[in-house]
Amino acid sequence: MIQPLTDAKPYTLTPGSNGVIETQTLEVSIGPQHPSTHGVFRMDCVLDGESVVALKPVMGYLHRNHEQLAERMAWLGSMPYTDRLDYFNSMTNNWAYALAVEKLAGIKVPDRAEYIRVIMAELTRLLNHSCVIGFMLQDLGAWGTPLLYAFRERERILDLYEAVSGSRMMCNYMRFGGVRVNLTDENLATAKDIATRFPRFLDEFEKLLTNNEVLLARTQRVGVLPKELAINAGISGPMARASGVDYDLRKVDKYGVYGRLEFRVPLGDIGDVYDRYYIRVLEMRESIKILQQALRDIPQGPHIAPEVKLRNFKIPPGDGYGRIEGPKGELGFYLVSDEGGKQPYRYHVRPPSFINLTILEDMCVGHKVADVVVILGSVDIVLGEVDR
Amino acid sequence: MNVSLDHYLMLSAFLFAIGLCGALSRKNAIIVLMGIEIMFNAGILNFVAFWHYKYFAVLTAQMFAIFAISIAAAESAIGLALVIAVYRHYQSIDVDEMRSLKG
Amino acid sequence: MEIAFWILSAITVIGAILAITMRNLVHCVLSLILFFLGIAGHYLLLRADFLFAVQVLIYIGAVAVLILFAIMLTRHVTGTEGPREVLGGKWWAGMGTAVIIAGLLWAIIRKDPLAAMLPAGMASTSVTEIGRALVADWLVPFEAMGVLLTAALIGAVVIALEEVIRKR
Amino acid sequence: MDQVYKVAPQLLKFLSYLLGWLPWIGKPVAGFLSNPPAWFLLAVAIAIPILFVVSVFPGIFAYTTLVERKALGRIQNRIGPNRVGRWGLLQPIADGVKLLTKEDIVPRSADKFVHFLAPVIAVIPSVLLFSVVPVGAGLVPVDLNIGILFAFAISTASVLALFMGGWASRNKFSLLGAMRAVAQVVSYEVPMVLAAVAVVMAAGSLSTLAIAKAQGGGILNVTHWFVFRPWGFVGFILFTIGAMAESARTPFDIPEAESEIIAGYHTEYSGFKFALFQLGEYLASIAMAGITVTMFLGGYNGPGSGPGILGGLISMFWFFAKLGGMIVLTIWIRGTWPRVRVDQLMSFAWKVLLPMSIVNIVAVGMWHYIAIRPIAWVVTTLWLVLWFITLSKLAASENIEKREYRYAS
Repeated sequence: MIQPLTDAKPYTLTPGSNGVIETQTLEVSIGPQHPSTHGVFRMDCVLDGESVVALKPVMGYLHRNHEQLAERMAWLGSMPYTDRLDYFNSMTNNWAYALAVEKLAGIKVPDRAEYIRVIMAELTRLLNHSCVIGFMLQDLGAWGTPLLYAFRERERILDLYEAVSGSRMMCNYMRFGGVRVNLTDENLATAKDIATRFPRFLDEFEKLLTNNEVLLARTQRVGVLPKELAINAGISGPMARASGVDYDLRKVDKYGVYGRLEFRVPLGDIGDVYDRYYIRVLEMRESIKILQQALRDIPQGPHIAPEVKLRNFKIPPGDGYGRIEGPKGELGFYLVSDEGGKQPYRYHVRPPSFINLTILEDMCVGHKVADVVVILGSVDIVLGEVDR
Repeated sequence: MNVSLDHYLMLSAFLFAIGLCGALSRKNAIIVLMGIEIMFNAGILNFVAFWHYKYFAVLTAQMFAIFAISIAAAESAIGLALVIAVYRHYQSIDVDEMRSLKG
Repeated sequence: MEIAFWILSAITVIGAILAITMRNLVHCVLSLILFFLGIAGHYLLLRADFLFAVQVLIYIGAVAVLILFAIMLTRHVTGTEGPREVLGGKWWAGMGTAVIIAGLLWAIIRKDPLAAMLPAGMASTSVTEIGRALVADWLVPFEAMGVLLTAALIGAVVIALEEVIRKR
Repeated sequence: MDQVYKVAPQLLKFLSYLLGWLPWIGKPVAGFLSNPPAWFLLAVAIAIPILFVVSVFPGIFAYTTLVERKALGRIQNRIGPNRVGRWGLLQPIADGVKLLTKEDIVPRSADKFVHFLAPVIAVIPSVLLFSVVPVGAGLVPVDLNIGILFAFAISTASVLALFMGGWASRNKFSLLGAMRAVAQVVSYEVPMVLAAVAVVMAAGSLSTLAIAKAQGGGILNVTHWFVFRPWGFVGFILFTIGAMAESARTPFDIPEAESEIIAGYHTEYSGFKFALFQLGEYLASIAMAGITVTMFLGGYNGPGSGPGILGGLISMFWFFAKLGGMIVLTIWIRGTWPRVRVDQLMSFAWKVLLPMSIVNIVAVGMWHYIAIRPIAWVVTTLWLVLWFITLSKLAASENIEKREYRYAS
């Protein structure tokens, strides 16, 4: 049973409820202008001294009318807009949208395109997870060093993106039935290079931080998300897996060619910030495995289904939901096509960071202010996706 | 004019009176405590002045000053703890409202 | 010496007066700190430099901070307004008493020929001597003071934590 | 100051020799300087240490910021400032000009007077701290016989500036920062003073100069440093941690933790007032590093240090080298460590540092009374190690554990 979330949970302070001295509560608005809310996001905290008594996330500062825009536009027209959802992971956003449209239109994707998509998605996962960990440690006060180490690796991946799609962050790379540009052998070699080098970065990173006493003390048993609550609140992605929920769409749906690739899904038991941190590290290691297999097995062939028209693309009436395991969790697109079929009648996004954010209060209450930003960092949000 | 012991005695008498006035006339318990601290300090200043002008060869006055400062510190700790305890009961630290002897 | 005395006296007296008359409690404490600083300066002037350090360390570093904490725990921490009435209902009694006592002391000091006892020298005490005196001649009071401080510490905690103790 | 008093006439003679070449006013000024009256000599002797303190240490502060930015850049795969002057050497000046010309913003509801006063007060104790730091053999601005106590007394006073700044801003983040700062500084004061007591017991004096002098001698003037004693080593670590917390350096920078409470007590400060806060903070941290060097790392003692002009210069070199080392250490820690939480900070101070510093005082007592050095070494080391193990077992958080992760089938 989950309690109502955003509508201010009534908080009462009985005299001496904190056990020591009866004090007044202090309402602090963390954000929208705050160094560690990861964008324009606001948390209305009620503090008792340093402890959080109640917390209300306030969203919508970055609302850009994403869904309505897509409903006024041809199917392919909103592909570049999906880049802007989660601007860290434009590749996976593209894929999720393409997957939904392909499902609706019944398009078969050639093998090579599927492999390219897997490679891009796993590179995105590496990029996202390393940066998330960096940002989280930044919130812990590690003053940029882990973040910039992560950015060093991110640079290499972004260079590859630029080489294949022409843009570093807003890739707009996937198309219905495949991808826009074929990967050259040179691109594949770069990807292979990244995959072989990445473990070294992970080892270095772990050596520096995983067993750091301060990090352990700050993250273990902080912001615990119980398994039941995670399931009930619809949490997905690394956050759910850190709480012990065995739910990975790559295994559940076996979309793309994930059914043919071998990898494991790491699970945590406690669901605290440390688990969420370490699950991401372990997932990166699995991603590297997937990358190596995909790069080994990638077949020759067309990079896009030849029968798909890019212009005047129409879909027969119907509805469909396409979802993938994005780096942040289950990213789904629900699409309805009606008469004419030139543009979606209804276009809805299920953004993982928005759903994952809903239980912020449950994780934060009882902890200190300093923990709130760390817990928020461990949720891994991108405001472009939360507010859409 | 040379500064003599008298000057210090006058000064400390004056400070003592100011502290007394604060302790007697203010309503806020914390300011009452502050008035008492001022009186303490005036007294200690007297000790030191006497030591300096009269008995500087003997350390008794300085010892008294040190002990007085320690007692003042202990007193202020207890006093402020009492203020907090009182605040918890009355939701106020106005000395005029602390009438009943029952806790 | 004279100039320093007058300046320091002015600081102390102004600090003391402000400390008991200002509306805002935090301003009161800040003026009280000014007063403490003035007293510390007087100690330096009187060549009691150990007492100067003790004064700064205990009064400014501990007592003032303690008072600030007590204010923070008992008031609207962000509130700007002080108590509505500065003085209590019987302010004239307090004033009167203070004036009478000041007058009495003044008269006594004027009368007594203490000024004749001018200093025979300006020796400054070294910390070594004070330390030796503390653990030799003044050992018993020193230890008693330690016990008193411990008792005060525990007592303060007990008084402030009353509710919790009652609950258990 | 006594040393300066002795040197001052020679300095003035030299000046008069230089000025003698000037036409018109050269001759009379030179005559005055070569045979100065006593009051003038006294004034010069007073002015030189003051000038030294207010010119050298702010200079060190300016370049500390540059070194910090450069070193952090190196740690973080960046280059750091390199646009202003060669290797960014003029960066501190550019920063200063920028901060001076920025708009000074005072929040409308702020307590304007206290808001104005706080940054000014923040600088004063930090500068005063330097008056007891000996920078060379016999070279200390003021040789107070309460030196160390004076330093502690002054450094507690710096709390007030932080509190005033945070309270007067009428900003909740500022207020949180101020309360954190006060609680932190007050609690770390205690283990720091107790760690210093150990040194005072060993040196038998509170005077910083005497403490530094007590560490001279031995092989190359090095072996008698207090850090090379069991209790001195422990005291050094305790004191360094305390000094870091006292001056709010990472990992104890919670009063101004930018990821939690934006900038803590100086959130609402801009322009020159902000610069003053930074100046005060850095000066306090440099002064604390100087006191650490004086108390544990042998002060100005090093190979070749001693009395006389040459020995004095060498001793100054050693002091500033060690000071630089301590500064770099804090920068290094800043670049690599996450921040601790408020409650962890407090429990660390009271549960680990405080008992350990008391244990350390007992160790000094043992060291003093056991006449045979090898036995003293063994006994004090054993005592300290045993207590360290016990305390770390007692204080270890039950939360921290090593975790194994499973994989879904």
